[in-house]
This record gives sequence, C-alpha cells and structure tokens, in this order.
Amino acid sequence: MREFIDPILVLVLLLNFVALGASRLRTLIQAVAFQGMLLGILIILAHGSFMLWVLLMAGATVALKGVMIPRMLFHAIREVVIRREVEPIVGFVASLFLGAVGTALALLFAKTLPIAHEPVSSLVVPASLSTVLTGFLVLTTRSKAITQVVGYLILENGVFIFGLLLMEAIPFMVELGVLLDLFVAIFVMGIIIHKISREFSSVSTSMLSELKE
Amino acid sequence: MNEWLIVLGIALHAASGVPGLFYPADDERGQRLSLAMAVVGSVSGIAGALWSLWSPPVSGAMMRVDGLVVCFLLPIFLIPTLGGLYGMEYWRQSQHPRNGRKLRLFYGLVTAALAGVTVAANTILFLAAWEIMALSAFFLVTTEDEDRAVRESGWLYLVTTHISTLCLFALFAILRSVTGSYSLEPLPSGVASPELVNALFVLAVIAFGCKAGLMPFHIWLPGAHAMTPSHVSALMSGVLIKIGIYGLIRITSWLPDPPVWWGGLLICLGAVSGVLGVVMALGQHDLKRLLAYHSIENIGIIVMGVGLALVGRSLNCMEWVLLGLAGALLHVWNHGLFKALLFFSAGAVIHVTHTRDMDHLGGLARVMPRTAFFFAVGAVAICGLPPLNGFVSELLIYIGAFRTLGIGQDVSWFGAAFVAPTLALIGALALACFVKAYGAVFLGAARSRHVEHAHEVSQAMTGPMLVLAGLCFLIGMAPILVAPALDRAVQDWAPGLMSGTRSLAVVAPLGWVGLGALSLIVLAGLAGVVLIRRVRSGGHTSTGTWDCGYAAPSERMQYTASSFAQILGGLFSWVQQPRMHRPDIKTVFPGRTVFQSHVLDIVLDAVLKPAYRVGAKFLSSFRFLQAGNIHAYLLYIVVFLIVLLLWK
Amino acid sequence: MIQCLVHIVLLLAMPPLLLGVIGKTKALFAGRVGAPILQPYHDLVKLFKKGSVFSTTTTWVFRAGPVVGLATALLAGMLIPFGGHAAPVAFSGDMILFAYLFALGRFFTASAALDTGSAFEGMGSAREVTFSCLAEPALFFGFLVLAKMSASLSLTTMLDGTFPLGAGAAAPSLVLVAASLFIVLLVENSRIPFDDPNTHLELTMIHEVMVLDHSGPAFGMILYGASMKLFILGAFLLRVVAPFKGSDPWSDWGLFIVGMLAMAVVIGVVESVMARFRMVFVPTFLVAACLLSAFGVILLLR
Amino acid sequence: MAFLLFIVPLVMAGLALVTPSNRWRPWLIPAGGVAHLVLTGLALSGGPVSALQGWLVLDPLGKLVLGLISVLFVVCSYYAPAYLALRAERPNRFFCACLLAMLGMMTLVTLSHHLGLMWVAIEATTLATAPLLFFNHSPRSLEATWKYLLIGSVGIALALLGTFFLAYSSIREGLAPTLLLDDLVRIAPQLSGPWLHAAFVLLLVGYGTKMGLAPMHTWKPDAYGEAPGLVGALLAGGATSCAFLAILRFYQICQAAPEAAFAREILVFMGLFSMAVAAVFMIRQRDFKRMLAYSSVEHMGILVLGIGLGGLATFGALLHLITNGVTKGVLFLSAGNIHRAYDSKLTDDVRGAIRRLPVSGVLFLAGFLVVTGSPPGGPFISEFTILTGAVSGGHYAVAALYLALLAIVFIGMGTTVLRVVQGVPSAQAAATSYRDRPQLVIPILVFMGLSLLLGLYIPKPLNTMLHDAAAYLEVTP
Repeated sequence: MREFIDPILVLVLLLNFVALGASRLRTLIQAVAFQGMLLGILIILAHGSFMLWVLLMAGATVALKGVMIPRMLFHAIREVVIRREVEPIVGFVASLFLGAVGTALALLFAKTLPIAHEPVSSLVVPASLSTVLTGFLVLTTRSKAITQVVGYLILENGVFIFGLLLMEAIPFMVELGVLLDLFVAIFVMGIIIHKISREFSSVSTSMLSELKE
Repeated sequence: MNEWLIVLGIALHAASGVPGLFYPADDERGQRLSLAMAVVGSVSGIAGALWSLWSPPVSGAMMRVDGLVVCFLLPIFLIPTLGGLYGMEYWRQSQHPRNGRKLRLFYGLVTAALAGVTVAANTILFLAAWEIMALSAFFLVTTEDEDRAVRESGWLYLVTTHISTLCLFALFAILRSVTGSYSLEPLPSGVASPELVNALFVLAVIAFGCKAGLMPFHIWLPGAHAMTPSHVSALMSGVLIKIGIYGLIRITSWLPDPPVWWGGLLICLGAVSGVLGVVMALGQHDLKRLLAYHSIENIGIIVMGVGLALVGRSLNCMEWVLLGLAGALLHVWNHGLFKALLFFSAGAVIHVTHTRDMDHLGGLARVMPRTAFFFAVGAVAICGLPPLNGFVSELLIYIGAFRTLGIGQDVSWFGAAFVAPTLALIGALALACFVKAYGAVFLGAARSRHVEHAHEVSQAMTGPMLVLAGLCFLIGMAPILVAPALDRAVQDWAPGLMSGTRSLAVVAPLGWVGLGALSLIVLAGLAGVVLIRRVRSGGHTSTGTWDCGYAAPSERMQYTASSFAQILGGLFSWVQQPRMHRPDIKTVFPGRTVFQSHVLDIVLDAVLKPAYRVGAKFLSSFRFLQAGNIHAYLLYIVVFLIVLLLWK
Repeated sequence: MIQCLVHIVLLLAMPPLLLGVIGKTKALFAGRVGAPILQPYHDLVKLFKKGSVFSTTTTWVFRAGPVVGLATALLAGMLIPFGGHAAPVAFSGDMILFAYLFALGRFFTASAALDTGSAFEGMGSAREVTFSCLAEPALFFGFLVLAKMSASLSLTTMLDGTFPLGAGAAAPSLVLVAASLFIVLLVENSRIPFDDPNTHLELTMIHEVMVLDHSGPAFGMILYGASMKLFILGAFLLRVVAPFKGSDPWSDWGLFIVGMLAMAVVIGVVESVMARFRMVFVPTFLVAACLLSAFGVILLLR
Repeated sequence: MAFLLFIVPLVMAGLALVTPSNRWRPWLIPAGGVAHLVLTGLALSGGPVSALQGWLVLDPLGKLVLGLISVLFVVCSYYAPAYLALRAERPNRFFCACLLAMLGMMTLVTLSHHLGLMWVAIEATTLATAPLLFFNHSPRSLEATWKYLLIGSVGIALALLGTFFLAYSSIREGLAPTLLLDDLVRIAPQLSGPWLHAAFVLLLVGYGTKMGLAPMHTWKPDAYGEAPGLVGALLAGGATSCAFLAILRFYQICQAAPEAAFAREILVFMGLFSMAVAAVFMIRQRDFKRMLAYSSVEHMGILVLGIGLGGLATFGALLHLITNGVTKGVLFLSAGNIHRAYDSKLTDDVRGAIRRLPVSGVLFLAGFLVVTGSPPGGPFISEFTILTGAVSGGHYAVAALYLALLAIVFIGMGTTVLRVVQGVPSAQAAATSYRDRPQLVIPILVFMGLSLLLGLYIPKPLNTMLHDAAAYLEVTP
C-alpha cells in the first residue's frame, strides 16, 4: 500500500498551495479540512495494516481535523464575520511564490538529513517541512485572526506528517493526547475569536496591536 | 576577646535604629535610645580595635582583624556616633516624624556594614556587607525623596554603586577561579597569569574608585553629599567613601608582584582627582557641594599616597611604602575628622539659615562664633596647613615623593616626584577655595534675609565639633601618638617587605612637626597678646568699613563666593565649563535684572549625560521591534529558527 | 648657640632695613634724596603707638590676620639658613613646613581682608590666593631641584653649597630655578612689576589692598611681617644664587648681610626701571615661573 | 504517589468547577495548594517515586522544580482569595479551576520522563493559563491572551516537531524507537547527529517560546502586563520553570551525545541574546508590569546561559531557578498591589508608592534590588555563582558581556522602579480604596524572607537537592 503514500503527499503539498492562493475564507478552510482527511488516510497507509488502534487513530484524525475543527471554523465565520475574504498582507501571487521557495528549501534541507534505511517514503520529510513552512506563511501573511488559526492548523498538519515516520515510536495515548490538545487549543482560540469580534467588531488581527512599546 | 568587642560594636550599631521603629513618630525616646546604643557600641568597638593593636592579628574564616582593619575601624566607630549625637538636634525626631526613624535605621545599618566590610574575611560576607552599606547609603541619600533633585542624586548614586558592585563580582569571581575558595587571602605569586592579575587590579580600581569617588568615577558624590542631612554627609564623606580606599589598599596588598605602572596609574588618577576635584569645588555656590568636591580632592591625595606605596613595593623600597601608605592612612583619618567637622559646621549654618547657597550667606561669625571657629579649624586642617592634622599626613606623602628622587638610596622613580608640586598646587587651590567659603559664609556682612534669624546652635551640635576639632589639634601637635598604629598597618600591608626595624618615627620628622606646631601656637599666642595689649593701650574705636571713599556701600556689594573664584575659574574654565546666564540689556535704563552662573561637572555633565542620552536613544530605536504586530512576532520565530538551523 | 642667637637677632632686626634700602635706591634712581634708610623702623614704632580703628563688621578673624602672618614669618625664619650658617631648626622635610607656614599666613591675611566686607579687600584677597596657586608649584619644583642636587631633604643642607652630583651638572637647573624663584619672590612680596606697594589705585593692587582697613599696631604687625617675609625669601634666593661659604663664621655673617643689602638694591633697581605689568599678565608670568622650574627638574632628572 | 501529586490538583479543579459560591470557591485554591505541598513534601523526603514503567519518575531535577512550584503556588494561593475578594464583581469559576489545573499540569511536567507526555502536559499548561490571562475581560487582556495562545501554540508545535525529530534520530540508526528519557540518554552517543542537531534547535525554539527566550519572548510583556499579579508570579516562577525543565531534558540528551559543544554554544548565545533584548526594552520602560516581563526574559536568559556555561555555572543556574522564582513572586505580587491601588501601571501616574502603600512599595523596591543581584539576596548567590562559573571556565568575554548587560538592566529597571516608589503621589492619581492588608502582603513578605534566606544560607536539604540535580544533569553515561 505504500505506493499510494507518495501521490497523497503530493496532494497534501498541492493543498498547501491551494491554501496559499485561496482568496475566500471558505476555500481556505476547506483545503485544510481536506488536508486533515488525507492525513487520516496516510496513517493507515503508513502503517500498512488495519489494526484496531490504527483505525481508531485514523478515525480520530479524520473526525477532528477533517470534520470537527473545520466545522467550528465555519461556525465562527458565520457568527462573526462581516467580510469573508482572506485579507492578505502579502499578495496571493507573492505568497505562492514564497510557498514554492519554501518547498524548494524544504526539499534541500531534507537532503541534508540522513533518512532511515527503510523509509516510509522519501517524500515525508520534505512534505512535512514544506507544510510547516506553509503554515508559517499563512500565519505571518494573513491578517485575520481566523486565518491565523488555519495557519496554525496547517503547521500542526506538517508536524503530523512527520509523525508518520514514527508510528511505532509514539504510543497511542500520546498521539491521542496530542490530538486532544490540538482540539482544545483550537476551541479556546475559537472562543477568543468570538470575544475579539465582539470587542473589536472585526477579526482582523491588525486591530490587535494596542499592546506595544 | 578583642574581636568580640568589635562584633558587639557592630551588632549594637546595626540594631541601633530598630527600637525607634516601635515608638510613635514624634517620640524622641527612640532617638535617645538609638544614640545610647551607638555610643556603647562605639566604645566597645574602639576598645576592641585599640586592643587589637597590641594583640596578634585575628584571622578566621569569617573575620579578620589586623592593623589595616584597625586603622579603618577607628573612624568608623567614632564619626557616625558623633554624627548621631549631632543628629539629636539637627534631625530631631519630633521635627522629622516622617523620615527620622527610617534615617536612623539605615544610619545604624550603614555604620555596622562599614565595619563589617573591613573585618569580613570571605567573599560572600564581604559582598553582603558591602551591599548593605551601599544600599543603606542609598536610603540615606534619598531621605527627602519628595524633592526631585534628591531623587536624581539617589538614582545616580544607586547606578554608580551598582556598577561598582558588579565590578566587585567580577573581581571576586576571578579570585575564586584562581584560588578555588571564597576566603579572602593573599594571592601567592605565580598562581595567576600577569594579565589576570592586571585585570584584577583594574577591576579593583574601578570598583573601589567608584565608591571612593575617585575621578572619573566620582559622578555620584557631589549630589549625594549635598542632598543628604549634614550628619549623613559627614558620615558619607568621613568614613563611607574611605571604604573604597580600604578595598583598594586591601586588594593591592593581596596581589602579587605589582608592576610599577600600577602605582603610576594610581598616582595619575590621584593627581587628576586632586586637582580637578578642588578646581570643581572652586566653582560651586552650594556650600555642601563645595565640601563634597573637596572629598574628591582628598581622595586624590590619599590615592597618590597609595600609589607611592605601590611603587615602593614594586621597586622594593620600604621607605616609600612606609611614607606613602602611612600618609594615605593618616589622611584617611584626618579627612574623616576635618571633613566631618566641616560638614557639621556647615550643617549648623544650614540648620539656622535654611539655605546652602553661599552667596546668600555672610557675617555669620558674629552670630555663630563657636561654629565659625570650628569651621575655621576644619578649613585650616583641610588645606593641610600647620599646626593641624592635615599637614602631618600631607607631609608624609611629600617626603615620600621627595624620596623617590633617589635621596638616601640608589633606587629612584622620578614619576612619583611630581606628586610634590601637584600636592602644592592642590594645597594652594584648596586654600583659595576655603578662604572663599569661609569668607562668604562667616565673614563680612549678611547678604540676604536668610541670615536674619541665625543664632548659635545648641551644644548637641557644637559638642561633636569640639571633639573633632580637639582631635585635629591633637594629631597635628603630637603626631608621634599615631605612629604605632600606622606602623602596624603598613607592616600588615607589606609583610615581607617591612622588617620590624623601620618605623614611621624614624623615617619622618614627627617630633619636629609636633614641636613646630606647638611653637607656632605659642608664637601666635605671644603675638596675639602683644597685639591685644597694644590695642588696649593705644585705644580703639569702631566704625564702618572704609570703602575707599564710596559713600553708600551696601552688603550686596561685597565680594561674593563667585566673584572670589572668578580669576581662578578663568584659568580653569576648561574644567569647570561655566555657564553664564547674562541679562539681556536693551534699553538705556534697564530695569531689575538677574545674572546667574553655574559650573558643570567635567565628567558627568560633559561626557556621561550626553553619552547616556545617546545610548538610551539608540536602545529606544529598537522599540519598533515590539510594535504589537503578531505577524512580526511569528516571523521572528521562523527567522530565528532558520538562523539556528543554519548555525552549524 | 651664639650662631643661633645671631640668626634670631638678624631675623628680628634686619627686615625693615631692606625696605629702607629699596626705598633709598628707588629714590636715588628717581633723582630724589628719599627717606632715610632707617625710616621703616620709625614707621613701625609709630604705628605700634597709635590707636586702632576697627570696622563694625569684623570679628576675631580680622585680628588674627596680622598675628598669624607675623608668627608664621617668624617660625619660617627659623627654618632658613642665613648665609653659610645652618638654620637653628633643621630636619628632614623642613622645606615643606617652610612653604606651608607662609600658606597659613596667607589663609589668615586673606580671611582677615574678607572680614571687612569691603569689595576692594575681597578683590585683593582673591588675587592673593589666586596668584599663590601658581607660585606654590614653582616653589616646589625648585625644592625638587635643590633636593635632588644636594641629595637632602632639609633646607640647611640643600642650601649649604655642596653638590654631590657635581656643580657642572647642576648649574643649568640652578639658573632656571633661581630665575623662577626670583619671580616668586617678587610676586609673594608684592613688588613691581607684579604689584606696587606704593600705589593708591585700589583696583590694581594685590597685597596692599587687603590691608586697607588695618590700622595702628595691627597694621604695624602686618608691615613687619611682610618685611620679614621679604627678608626670608631673599635669604633663600641668595643661597640659591650665591651658595658660597667662607672659612670663618663671622665673615659668613658679614657676607650674608652684604648679600642681602645687595639684593635689596637689585630689587630697588628692578622697581625703578620697570613699569608695573597689567594684572592679566601676572598669571602668565607665574606660569612661566612654574615652567622654568619644572624644566629645571626635567633637566636634572633626564 | 506520582499519580496523587497531579491528580489531587485536578480533582480540586473539578471541584472548583462545580462549587456554586463565588465567595467560597477561591478557598479551594489554598486548600489545593496545601494538599499539594504536603504531598510534595512526602514525595521529596520519601524514597524514589516512579510509575507507569518509567513514564513518571521523580528525578533530582524534577524534585527541584516540583518543590519550587509547590512552594510558589502555596504562597500565592494564600494571596488568591483576598485578591479575588477585591474583584468580587467578576465570576471566578474558571479562574479557580484553571489555576488548580495549571498546578496539576505543571506537576505532571516535572514528573514525566516520557517526552511525548511531557509535551502534552506543557501544552495543557498553556491552555490552562489562557483563561487566567483573560481574567480582566478587557480588550487589552483579550489581545494579550490571543498573542499568548497563538505564539505559545506555534512554539509548542515546533517543540512537537523537535520531539519527533529526536525520536527519528534513534530510528534512523536502527535503534529501538523510544521517547523515554532514560533510554535516550543511554543511547545518546549512537543517535544520528544531524537529526539530533535539528531536534535540539527545534526544541529550544519551541520550549524557548514557552519559557520566553528572546526573540520568542514577544508574548511575555503583553501577557504579564495584562494578567493579574498573581498569575504573573505563577507564570514567571512556575510555568517558565517547567519549560526550562523541558529544555534541560533535551540538553541532558545532547550532553550525552557528541552534540554537547554545539548545544552549549547555542545556549550561551541565546542566554546573552535574551539578556540583551531585555536590556534594550527595559531602558525607558514606562509600564512597570511590562518591565517585570522583560526582567523575566532576562532571567530566563541567565538560566540558559548558566546551563550553557556548564560546570559551576550549572549549579548556579539551578539555584537561580529557585531564587528567581521566589523573587519574582515578590515583584509580581507587590506590583499587582500597586497596580490595584493606583489603577494604572504607567510611571506617569504611579508615583510615591512607598508613601501610599508602605509595605507593598518597600517590598517592590526591595524585590527589585534583590532580583538585580544585590547581596545579600538569593539571586545574588546564584548570579555570582554563574559568573564564577564563566570565569573559571575561561569565558572572560561572556563574563564581561554578562556583567555589562546586568548593569544596563539595572539602570533601566532602577529608573522605572524608583520612579514608582519614590516621591509623592500626584494629586491626579486615581483615588481607589485599595489599602495594604495582611492577606495581600504576608505572601510577599514570605517570598522576600525566602529570597533573603537563600542569600544568607542555603538549607541543607535544598543544597543536597541542588547538588544531586547538577550531578544528574551533567552526568554522562
């Protein structure tokens, strides 16, 4: 089944670019939701078996990353958003270009790191790093608070991809803990976005620069 | 036993401010109790110190008492207690209910900590006592913190003393790394590399120079001395800054194989400090600032003596060591005595006139004759004039300097000889300055209404002055009395070098000096008697001062302190950087107008303040980095991550 | 003992004579007959008999000025060797006491001037202490030269005319020091070209203006003390310029007296042929004196 | 035992959630604190504590941090009810619960020897603190919370990536995959160099964010500036210590591996950089609570600097962990009181605090003096030990820079603090009814006493603990 991993990873990478190029919030969130679902599939593929805990893990990932969190985000924009555009600080074309550069860098950097003798896929490390960088790009170049949450999610997805290499090393409980923490984090962020929108009547984080030197 | 007396003295001083805290704010019993404790503590401490002179040195893990320590313990136990007595009247609890108790708490603490620093035998104890001393002094300086100028002085003091503490950290850290222990003892020769030993010396000069007020580290001193209550000024100038000298003397005795340039550096710094200190003093209008700058000058003289001793140690010349160090140590005592005397009498003036500006005073000698007499004694002593004590210590340093010409031995080091003319210059300038101060404050006629209600102060204030003046005369006329203590201290400073045969009484003409002082007093007395008899027999009348025919002289036309120093100020304007605020006269008949002038401090105002402003502005220019923009913050993380990943 | 008595007698009796000689010299140069040489003695006696007037602003400090001025001069006179004779009091480091005694005198005379509260006397006192700031280092540079040359720290041995280093090596420095000391002598004793003891322009005076308010016995003491100061510094300079020593003690005394009178004549000549400098030049000359003697030190130490 | 330690606070947190009375609920905090302290005392004095096949082990380092957290919490907890009574208008249900949950999670951090579990616990600490920061419900506190949460989460995500890298470095060499600390230390010499290298950087940046090392410190001034003083004290003394412990864990692995020199170099650099950044922002700082945040940045820098220098400095850094934590308690709580009294935290408004609040004002000043390393406070001993370590190791340039930065920090901090405490309160200052009262100043006095005690005398048990911890940290297999 491992031969499917590479195409899916490529898909994940493509979704990164979709996220970078998306001009509407809805598209952005959908891209991330899709990415989350792919991660669930990747878990099964990487492990190569259908043991109960693997299925459970994949199910939890899909449910959380693919369904619940996106739904929370959709709920949030429905409730508070006035404008549904992604307000970029750096333009979309430039973002895409930076994303490409980032991916290239990730590939180069991954080259310098030695890979295990029996890798799940040689694409895992660059895909992971590139997704992390994409997450950072979204975090730093999109002004709305909600897009930053999405950026954080992408970042987290990148870390998660790297976890594919370590299915055996990381105990199930810890994986679940990680997921739970992620969920709570997003949940709290959602609450805060809600409060922000009430206080500032906008979810743009550029308003949030009262505290400074 | 002797050391326990000292410990008892320290403990009593430390606790002396505590009982007062339990009395109401306007109750003076606490003040009396605190004075009683201080007196008992001082008697015990002085007894212990004197006893130590005739007993073997104490050298334990915590405490060390040797000749050098004794030399510093005596003024530490004497002067603050006299100040406490003075404070009974000067800073009455009932008149200062707000800060009197706080003042006495820290006053006791600072005294105890000063003694603690001298006896401490390990790093931690030394640093702890050092900082308690420094911080208590900070609280003393900021006694009246509602005044903005006081706050600024306090801030400056705090910063300087902290830098000095940090240098001490470095110093002791290096010592620790070399010796491997926290106990303070001489560094054996050859253990540390010469560069490291040099670094130790330089750190010591900075750290202790800051505390002592050695130029260019003196910046805190004038403000801090001027802003505090006068008995605290006396304590600070009389004993607190000497602890820097103690540190310098102590450390240099521990460092092995001093190169000659150490002594040379100290002599240079001392000379700069001495000359510039007194020149700055000449420019002051504020009586206490003037005295404060004289502390810088006297520290310069002391440091020159220490430098001379160091040169002597480098070149193996015991006489230079003996004369230089004994002169420095004696000057430490003397300066403590006469500077406290001067601050006490200046304080008495301020107490009754409520101004420190000399140009507003005048003619006080007639209403405050005793205070005026004591100030005169202090002034003569601080100028280093016979027959008082200042002359004796300066004489020792002079002779030491002359000896470096190679008189009586083969070794010579001419650099040190220039100490003599420098001292002469300092002495003459100091004389000019004190004639000015004495004249402006006590002589002539009153210049302003401040003087109208002036009166002589009570015996609680003149009593301590009497004691100090008496000691000034005693040391001036019988210097042989102090020689044994100084001999002992010098031997502890350079144990290998000083053999028992040499002593101060042999090297220096102490007997002749005493005789000279005595005969001077006798001669002056005789001349005085002659004058009085002639005046009586010839008959005398009183009239106004003859003003060369001018019909309506007023007291405002007297020479002021500023005009007195004007010619010298012109010669040294590059140091004083005077700022004039001249009236702008436009019409033919100008109305009332004002002329003002003040001088800047050559280091603080001309160098450090602009540097601080530039530095703070430069650092503030980085503030945009924290502008509240979360995207930027996240970007920092990425960039830093990438930098670290690429590091190696 | 006898020598000591002679020393004291000379110290007490001779100083006013110098003033008389200077006055006579100047009078001769001016083509006048002039006052008798012993006139200063008459002046002093007269002053000591007169009554006094004291300003109402003055205190004991005003009286202390003349007293201390005289006492310090007397004591300083005991430290300086006259001619080839040792001083009655000599010890290692006595030159420092010597210099500081004059400083003490200055402290009190200047303070006494300020005690009157007169602007003029304040001016004089300010000038006096200011110029001495420059004269003192010059004097000490001179001491350094003398101490190094004679390898001693006492005025008596410094000035006894023996040079362990060799007179040849010492000569250049000695000349410089003598020049410098001459300037110091003129300034310290308020002579022309730096000050004019006879002027009546208060604004240009240094020393004389300080004593405007003194009268009677006090003024007499001041004059006596001032003449003694001139005498002592003159004796010092004389030994620097002419460190000769005869074989017979009494001829030495004679030489000394002649030398002193000659010096008085020289001063008189200088005062007659030179005009008074403007006040602003006085510091310049004093700095020059400092530099001269400092240069003397450097020549010797190089 | 191991379970009890963190379960008890969590149970108390649960109780707080269900307790209805806004007035009595805060007393659960001291109750939880005391219970935790008792348990901690038992754990520290008793034999080895471990559970779950080595997942939870109380090692000497953990003991040190656990002890600090427990003492810090119990003293702060005494302050909490009085503080919350001052703010009776606010519902405190979540505040109490989160405070106790935070304690539980911090305890879990000190116990966990499984790096994944530790990550989870640290992330949970972050999440539990977020509502605490938001206690004031003002727009400013909202902003602060948002920044804290987002930056903290991003940082901690990087830490997770670093943890994965670390795990991979063992797989890569064909070793049995593990995230157990003891195993990793044992096999450290065989771990893959490049991966370990990258892992250390990621972890340092990740947990460094949580700890507040520059330049990842940006959330700190906002969060500490807006949070109640009580929370500031717990964050600056407790939560940051946990993050520091995490870094120490990874440093321990690097120490055993050939990457040690690199790790030390980076730690020294980060330490000095943090001190420098703190110094820059402390000069002319007008907001005294933000100033405390920068002071925290500075001291975190000192901690990692000490570790990076090694040797004697390691001991100094561990001691500094304790002394700084305790002294920060003094500063944050007294600053909180001053803030309450003046209803402002800008030096433009706040003057003459000693006159207005004699106890809090004096303690604030004393805390400043002690924290900047004035003898005879506790931080003096630790900072001096670190300096001695630097000098003994021959790092003279580092020592000089360290001292210079301490001096700048002192100048900056001193200017602000003196402005706050000295002088006369201006007439325009807001007239609040706040006055010093015992329950609000006794905890500060206790912290001050502890800090001074540590400067004059380090109790024997603590000394043994410190020595054990230093030995444990420096140990190489």
